[in-house]
Amino acid sequence: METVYLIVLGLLLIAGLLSIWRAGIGPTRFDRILAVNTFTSKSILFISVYLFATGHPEYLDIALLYALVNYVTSLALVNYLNRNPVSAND
Amino acid sequence: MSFPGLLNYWVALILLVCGLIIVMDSRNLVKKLVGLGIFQSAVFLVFITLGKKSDGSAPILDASVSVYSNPLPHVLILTAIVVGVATTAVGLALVARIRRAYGTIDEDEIDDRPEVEPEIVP
Amino acid sequence: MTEILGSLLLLLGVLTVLVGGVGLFRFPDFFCRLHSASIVDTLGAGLVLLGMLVLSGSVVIAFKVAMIGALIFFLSPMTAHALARAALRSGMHRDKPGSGPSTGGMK
Amino acid sequence: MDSLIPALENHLPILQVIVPLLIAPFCMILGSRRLARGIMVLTAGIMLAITLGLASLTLQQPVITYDLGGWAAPWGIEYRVDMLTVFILFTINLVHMLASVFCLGRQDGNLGTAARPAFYTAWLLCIAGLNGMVVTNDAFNVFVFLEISSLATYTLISCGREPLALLSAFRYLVAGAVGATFILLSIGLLYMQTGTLNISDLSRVIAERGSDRTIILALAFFIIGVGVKCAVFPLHDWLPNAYRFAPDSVTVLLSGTATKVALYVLIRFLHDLFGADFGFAEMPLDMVLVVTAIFGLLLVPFIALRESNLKRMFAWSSVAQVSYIVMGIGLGTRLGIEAALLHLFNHAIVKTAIFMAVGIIIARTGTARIRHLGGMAHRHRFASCIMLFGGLSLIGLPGTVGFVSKWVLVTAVVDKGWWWLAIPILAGSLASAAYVWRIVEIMWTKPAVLKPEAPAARLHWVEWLPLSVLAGLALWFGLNASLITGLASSAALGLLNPGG
Amino acid sequence: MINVVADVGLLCLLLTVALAIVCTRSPLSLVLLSGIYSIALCTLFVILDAVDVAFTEAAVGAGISAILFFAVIRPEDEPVTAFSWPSSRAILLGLGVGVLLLAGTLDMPMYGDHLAPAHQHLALRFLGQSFEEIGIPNVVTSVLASYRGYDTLGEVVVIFTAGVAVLILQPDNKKGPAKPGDRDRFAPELMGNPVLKTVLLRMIPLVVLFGLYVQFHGDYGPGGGFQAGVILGAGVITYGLLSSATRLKRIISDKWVTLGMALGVLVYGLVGVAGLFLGANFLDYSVLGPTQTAGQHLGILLIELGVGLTVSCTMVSLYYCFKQGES
Repeated sequence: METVYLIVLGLLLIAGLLSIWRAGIGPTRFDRILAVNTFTSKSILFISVYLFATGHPEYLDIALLYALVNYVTSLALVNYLNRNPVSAND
Repeated sequence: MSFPGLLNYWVALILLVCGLIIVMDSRNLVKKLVGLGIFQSAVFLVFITLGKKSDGSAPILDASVSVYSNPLPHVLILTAIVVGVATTAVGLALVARIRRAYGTIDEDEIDDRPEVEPEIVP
Repeated sequence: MTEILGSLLLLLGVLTVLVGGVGLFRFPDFFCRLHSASIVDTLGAGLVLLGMLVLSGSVVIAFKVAMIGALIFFLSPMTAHALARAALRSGMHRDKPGSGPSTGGMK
Repeated sequence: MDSLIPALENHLPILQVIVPLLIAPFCMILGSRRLARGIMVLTAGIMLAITLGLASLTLQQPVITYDLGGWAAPWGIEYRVDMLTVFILFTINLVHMLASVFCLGRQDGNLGTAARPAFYTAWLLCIAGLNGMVVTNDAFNVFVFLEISSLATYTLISCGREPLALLSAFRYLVAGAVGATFILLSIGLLYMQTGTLNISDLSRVIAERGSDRTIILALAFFIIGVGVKCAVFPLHDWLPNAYRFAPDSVTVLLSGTATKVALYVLIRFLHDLFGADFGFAEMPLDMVLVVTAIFGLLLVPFIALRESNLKRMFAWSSVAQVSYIVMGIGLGTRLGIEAALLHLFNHAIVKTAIFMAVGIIIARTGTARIRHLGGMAHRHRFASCIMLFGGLSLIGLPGTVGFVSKWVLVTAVVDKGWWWLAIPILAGSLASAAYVWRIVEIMWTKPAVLKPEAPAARLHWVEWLPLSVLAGLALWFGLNASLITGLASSAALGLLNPGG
Repeated sequence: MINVVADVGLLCLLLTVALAIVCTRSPLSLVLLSGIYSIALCTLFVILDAVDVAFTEAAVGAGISAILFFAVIRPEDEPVTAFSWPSSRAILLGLGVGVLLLAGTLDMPMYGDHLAPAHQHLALRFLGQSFEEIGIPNVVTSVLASYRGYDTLGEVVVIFTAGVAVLILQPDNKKGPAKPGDRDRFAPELMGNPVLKTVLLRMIPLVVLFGLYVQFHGDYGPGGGFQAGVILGAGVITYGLLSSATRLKRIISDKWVTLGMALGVLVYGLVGVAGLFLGANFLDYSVLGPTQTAGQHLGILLIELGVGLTVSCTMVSLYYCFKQGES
């Protein structure tokens, strides 16, 4: 069972690295925003799987909190983009 | 657990240096504040790493758990995170006012303006 | 039995997330990446959380996992929609179909 | 309820901090500016009374400890008041009392957004943070109250009239936050090697287990962190602009309290926490501190000479005077500490008086440029005389209070055997004589540059009362310095052999 | 084994994001990267068993810092070159400091070492006797609220000071309640966006409910006043982001928010002063109830309420001030 958790965590880390790559390189700012969103959902999975792996599922509140509050960043972002509709060729 | 030995502290050290470089080098006020945040997070990492016991669990008393990690660094870091947020909030409020006063948040453009001094004609 | 099913679901979910990640990395244009990142990711997250649902012992844990799953299920497509709408409004159009990965859409 | 009053007596250490801390939110809730100003002055009075009460307590019982939350010392947070603490508390609360009276007179726009009572909340929070840093005996508690006073200080500075006040407040925020984080890191490293946070407990454990590279690193981080807060020479570049662009009443408050408390924390940590033998015997700490002090003494006055703005010039002189105090600390001997404390007290009084006088002149002429100061002495006799007297005591002319502390510093230097240090001290005094003489010459001899403004408004009582109190104190201590030197030596004695 | 892999992996993630931040110059990507940085840091805290700290870092990183940063940056700050290597002078100085520090780390105890001096002194008592003395399973909350309760009072005052600072720095300080006429010029038409409206309007009660759960769950699991305050603040601000700050002001006016900020500090202080009047030292909760643990329970509950009140009101006040500054 532990090897499964190990594989899952490792792959999640790699996926996280990919989204950081896109966040860093992303030509337009929308790619960076997309990368942030995907990194957040990967980290929610990572925390949940890690807590399951170490046998303490009662601390899942953190993952629940992230799932809840994650939209606030995107909302503030979309608000910022609507307020400044400069074309996307930053 | 000899492998990760001092790795956490070395990574915290690199983050500290990154934060210091950003704070000293960047001319954009917002980037200075982000650098300050990274600088502080390096210190948080040092605190939390020294509290960790190998295969210990979170310091919440539970019948099934025997080894607990040290709760004191967590208390100190809770305070330090809140202090960091408060400093960032005040810094951003200042940046907003600087932008309103100077129209820019880049330090070079601000420095070029001559110091405004109320001239009293003799 | 549940362990095998759980780990199977976990692995499947993680592979889906990985596929989404690679898609995010390789696709030429923002709107393609949007597809891979939001839809495939949500499916991957759903599968992983389903696997954890199977593996979770008590009901409270299962409820928490279900809550996380429901939240991700509703919120991440919504965020992707809001992003796509903002991108469209900011003039991100696919004018040159099929162009190379680096020149997709407006830079 | 009468049983309550005597009970308050043994709660004095905590009341010193809690009174301003809990009254500050009231200023904001009440919403009227006039009421908030009244509350500010009233609180300043109460705090001074509490300090005098603490002073009388420490005469009977040398060390007063107070366990917060009822938990015993190393586990809970402990307050510790001894002669040194009372000495510093008296300095900052006296300056705060006079600065808050002076602040009443600042109804002009120069306070920027002070129209709202929130300014006075920030004012009280700043002084509450400073008091909290002085009284506490817990390393992390020093950091928390350092942050409270720092955040309040950044706000007060940004209330200045000119837009550059915002930028100088921002630069001070970044420097202060980096300094505070260095202090936090040094506390973390100390906790990592000792497992405790209480200062006296820390010094016991460090003495037991001896020093290793991490504790040396913690000492280095701590000195850099507090050095930024004290504006010691190489880490000082936030101070001149911060004092220059801050509102006059804020400059008056900060010049007398902020750097002084940081210097006290330096003394307290070097001697109580790291222990004099570790700091000064094993590590070449005394050489490091003395060398930075020498650079500060000699270089800064020349920068002050070329300064075009009066407030910034005196801010530069603050940086120079801090170097004298750091040299006193650097000697590491009892006499050195006594000289540092004396200079700390004298500089607090004199510099506050000078900035008040400058504030009065700015309020009337609207400008602080030295070029415009021609013939100012004849228009504002009282303020110019105070500034002259303050300048002379900065130089350390015999008969003034500055001379007393410089004399004790020279004896301390000779007593330690580094007689050659007396040369930079005298050179520093001569250099400060240069920039004071430049001001005096312009104000007294040069023809009037500014149009005589409306009939010179008579000094309001809020302005001349605190000024004359400070001048009186400086004069009295200058002439018979027995009381203040006695206080300083017993404070230094209390520090080096606690309970002795 | 899992702990080590996760720890090392996350450290690498953290380093890559930090390097990315050092090199990027455009403020928007800086803010986004610092968002990723705080998420990676929070996950790392979970790995290092710091569950409460991860909670706070998550709530603050995802909840507040984004809103504050986006209220300050503008598209015209976007530099021409997106990346730039820091000046060699800064790098040299940084590396110099780094080498000095490296020497300091050689005497530090190893990762996870049970015999490290940090665990021998104070921690033994907190872990050992905190359940009999205070009766709360979450040792972090008992140390935070009771043993070192005075630090937390200082912390609440720091948050209050930040709220006051931003109030003072508000450009035009008209304090009256939002007049119906003054339509928020930047009313984003999010309300027009049916998807966001339907989903998020139903989310707000869920977020507030979760905030209250965290507020009162602080004794038994990760949570407490700060995290609850931030979550409640984020929930309320969501409505502001959805509709507009002026509409939110009509529901929760400036005056009440400022009052709440000050009241939270007073609640905390008065719980301490109550201990004074009952003859114990400041912030000693044992005298508040019949037995010591009952008193501690009551004391901790009250101060957590004070903390939650101040933090949530400060968050909303920050949002108002930054929105005010913008329009």
